[in-house]
Amino acid sequence: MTQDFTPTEMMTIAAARALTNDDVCFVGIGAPSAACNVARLTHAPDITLIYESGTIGTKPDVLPLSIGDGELCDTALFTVSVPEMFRYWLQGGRITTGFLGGAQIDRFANLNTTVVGPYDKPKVRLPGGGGAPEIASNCGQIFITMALTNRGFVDHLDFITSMGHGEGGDHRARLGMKTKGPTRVITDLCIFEPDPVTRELTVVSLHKGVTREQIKENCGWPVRFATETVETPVPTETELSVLRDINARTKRAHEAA
Amino acid sequence: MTQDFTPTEMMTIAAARALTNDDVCFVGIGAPSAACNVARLTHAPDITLIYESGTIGTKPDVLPLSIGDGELCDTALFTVSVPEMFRYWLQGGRITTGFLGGAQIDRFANLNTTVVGPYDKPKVRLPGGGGAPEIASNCGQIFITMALTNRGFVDHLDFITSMGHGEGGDHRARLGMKTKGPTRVITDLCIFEPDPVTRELTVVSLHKGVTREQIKENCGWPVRFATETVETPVPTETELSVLRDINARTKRAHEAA
Amino acid sequence: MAKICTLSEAIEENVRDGDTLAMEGFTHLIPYAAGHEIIRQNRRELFLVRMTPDLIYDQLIGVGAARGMKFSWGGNPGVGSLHRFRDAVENQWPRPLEIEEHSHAAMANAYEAGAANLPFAMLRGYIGADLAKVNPNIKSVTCPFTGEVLAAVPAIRPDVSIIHAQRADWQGNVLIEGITGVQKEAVLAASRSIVTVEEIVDELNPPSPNAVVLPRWAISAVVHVPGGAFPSYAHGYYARSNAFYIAWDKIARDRDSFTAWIKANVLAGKPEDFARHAVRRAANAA
Amino acid sequence: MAKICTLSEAIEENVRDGDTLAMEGFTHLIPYAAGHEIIRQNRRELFLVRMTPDLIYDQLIGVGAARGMKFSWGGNPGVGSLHRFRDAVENQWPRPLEIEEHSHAAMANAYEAGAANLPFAMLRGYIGADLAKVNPNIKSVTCPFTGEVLAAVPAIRPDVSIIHAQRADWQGNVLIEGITGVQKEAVLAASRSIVTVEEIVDELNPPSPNAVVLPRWAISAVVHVPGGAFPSYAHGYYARSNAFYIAWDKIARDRDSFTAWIKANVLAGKPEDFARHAVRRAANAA
Repeated sequence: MTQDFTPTEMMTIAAARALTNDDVCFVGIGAPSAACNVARLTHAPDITLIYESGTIGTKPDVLPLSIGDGELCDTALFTVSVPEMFRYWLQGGRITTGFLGGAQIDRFANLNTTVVGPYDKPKVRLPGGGGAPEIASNCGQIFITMALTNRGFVDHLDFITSMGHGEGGDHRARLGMKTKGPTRVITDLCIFEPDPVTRELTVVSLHKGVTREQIKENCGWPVRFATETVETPVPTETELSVLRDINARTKRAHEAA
Repeated sequence: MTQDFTPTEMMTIAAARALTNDDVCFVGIGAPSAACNVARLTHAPDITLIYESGTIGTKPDVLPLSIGDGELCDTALFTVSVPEMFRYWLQGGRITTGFLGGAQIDRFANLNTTVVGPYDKPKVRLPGGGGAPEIASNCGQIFITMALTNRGFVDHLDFITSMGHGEGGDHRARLGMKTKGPTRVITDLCIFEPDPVTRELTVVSLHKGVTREQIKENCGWPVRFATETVETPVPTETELSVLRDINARTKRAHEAA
Repeated sequence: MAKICTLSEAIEENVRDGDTLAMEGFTHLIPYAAGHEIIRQNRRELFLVRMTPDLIYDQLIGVGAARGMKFSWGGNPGVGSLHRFRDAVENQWPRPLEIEEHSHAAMANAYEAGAANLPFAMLRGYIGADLAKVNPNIKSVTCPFTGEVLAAVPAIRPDVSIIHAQRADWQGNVLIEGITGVQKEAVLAASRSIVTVEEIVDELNPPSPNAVVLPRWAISAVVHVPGGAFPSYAHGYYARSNAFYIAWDKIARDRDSFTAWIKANVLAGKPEDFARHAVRRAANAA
Repeated sequence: MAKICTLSEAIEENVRDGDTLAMEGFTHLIPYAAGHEIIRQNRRELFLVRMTPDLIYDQLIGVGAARGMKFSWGGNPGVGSLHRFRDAVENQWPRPLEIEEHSHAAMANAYEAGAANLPFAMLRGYIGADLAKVNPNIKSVTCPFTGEVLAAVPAIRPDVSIIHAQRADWQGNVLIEGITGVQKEAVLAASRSIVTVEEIVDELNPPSPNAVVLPRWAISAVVHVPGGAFPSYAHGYYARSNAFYIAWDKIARDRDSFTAWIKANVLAGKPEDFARHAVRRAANAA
């Protein structure tokens, strides 16, 4: 028995499902944070969530607004300094999965969160990379969540903030990276995975009720579909209620203080 | 009113007097540890004592046998990891005074605690440098305490474990060091200081009752005396009783466990 | 040796026009009261260093105190843009802002190298990332054993660093708890340093021998400014005002409303104004 | 993911002939019980890594388990020589021992670099010191910004690291308190790791959010061995037996008395023998 759900809810829940109990997950803010905590509160209770502020094994009751909210430290197994986080834990190769979002993505899952327009004379100055450049190269694999829009899924990035599969093919390996890079891009309409050879993002799963036309219209490059695509299983009642509960608790908390 | 005292007591107390309230002192084991704690318990109660085990601002009631005895941590302001100790605190340039001893010393206050004989086929294999090489270069200044003997004060070192004034003169500066290096060598018979130009160790103070002949006999190189030498003030009653008390407490503690 | 003094004295004595200034606190313990005092004392030509400029540097940039900034993530966390930062970069208002942009990993390593008195930091970083193309301060170093090439960035060595912490004792020793970010490194990397604290106590009483402590001889000035991290937070004292972070978006979006806010809340304010935020409550209280 | 098991199983599964083995603990928390188990299981051709070999490696060297050792200070702290180490270096008894000697600073940095997954460590070190002349693993690296030359040493990356800690929870998360040395770095730098602990508890309850913790997914095996650090100590549990350190001088000075001691106390012993040292008392009790 399934309820109605929004595309954003589908995106978050599909992302949550990609995580397992054994994952040690470097969590970004926004959709990744919701997905990771839904995973923790449903099928992956033993997942280890790490935020770049230094909090390791955190179990927030409400989603943080920033990556350094007090809730993250209060519920963590322990908290380390930021240099230690980036040196021993991320660069140290201890993170299985990094979760990223971005303002723009290209077909090889490179991300831009730095500038629209030229770097020296930007049309829009975005916040910048933060942890992303090294999350992208040092985590075992990368999941990306972003709503599928023409503005976000673009044919050409003005700036590569963090490298996904670069120019495609074996580009990562050629640069000496031993990690997998982006293995899944979860949107509000569908799920992409990189083609095993070209590494171009390819639609492998369409969310319920979404058409190929809708996906094509919302993607800034001529989108490819896998030979066989499936329909993303709709959210279960448990998944939906866990997600809605944590969102409601979060809203109350952030508006109060 | 002064009591009798041993040469070793005179050495320890003379070393203690060289320290001030504002010093942040990197303490070695043995005579340095006794001297630093006598300073703390007499004229320099606010001195900061640091042991390379990571204990900062420690105030031991008994002298440690090792540089990592529990007493050091229990009485410290805080305790850091050993990498942090060597990176942020020693290399960071935060230590005003380092205290070293050694098996052998030469006229330029270079120390050997590594081998007697060739390195690859040693006659005597000594413990090695430990923290000394970087203590010698990174502390603001170095004090050395050693009993004056022919075996210890030698004409030629088989191995330079930690550099004092190297070949003398401006050798430290030529190697890029900005710290002062050894500024005082305190023995059981006298106190040496480096000549301002040549940096050769020169006797500046003789302990009470010690003759120049005695010093010459116990030094392995043709020893120089400063143009004007003084007599080291004898230990005060307070100094002696503080030193004897801590030694007695220490003896009881180490034999018990 | 730490001098315990007023915020006005501490800024007067330690922050100079033209300084390279690092005010750190990774979301937690951001020294807002000190930032306001710098604005009141009208420091100019500062080169700002901070991983996440946050509202504190949005304010310093908006009043024109900064000639440049080194940073790694310039947004309003969880909310959106730093509008004063964007206005400076996109429209040079109120003046141009020279930027030196890094990744978090590089900034964290650069602070760490500064604390360790090394001239540069190395990391497995910037691989395939365009920042290396636009920032000449991203170079490389080759491992003398394996031949591997690593990214290299200059160590951060501020003229002065400012942080906020939970408490100090009367000698000036400081305890930091919770998310400690790069605060310890920022202080140890700097020539001078100021720590504002929630409390000054007789005995520091760290909860563990391995607590994060800065000794008095590593600090220039300690200042008692309860609430001084608001709208950021102090673990064990008061929670982050997420509501203020959300409200800032509207305040800072417009030049006039920003200027009016600065006039009313900073120029007409004083350090004691922060005390009302220092109500002791669980840091996770809503 | 940490497996909670017996010491015998942990050594059997994680320590192999020929391994590069780091057993750390800077005076404090030295994993003696694990060292004895390695001797009982007759591991050979080990390359030992440890800043201060201490009695634990004097024992492994004396039984001939080691082909080589990397270290920075090889004495009996406060007492004098490590006689088995000296006998191996001076007289090749019971077999030659290849040594790679560093300073403490270099070793500490090399562990740190290993934990950070860097191929080498750099430091302001070895200036004017002869070790750089006799150890080919001391090289240099040049700062790409300032041209300054720094010492460089290879990162330490053991096949297996073993440490002792105060306590673990039943998931295998570990808390270390007091003098933490390079233990955390040794574990994070290694491919496999074993932690022996005084207690296994339901809730780890670190005393501070910033306590020194190793999470279960960074450890291969956790073993309950109360007293397992004797004659070293466990802060909060039992004090260092300085008397035993003094007594060791006589035991180890002579090959026969050493061999007899190993036979009686190690080969005929078992991990449970250490429990009698684990009497809970203040760590500074005499």
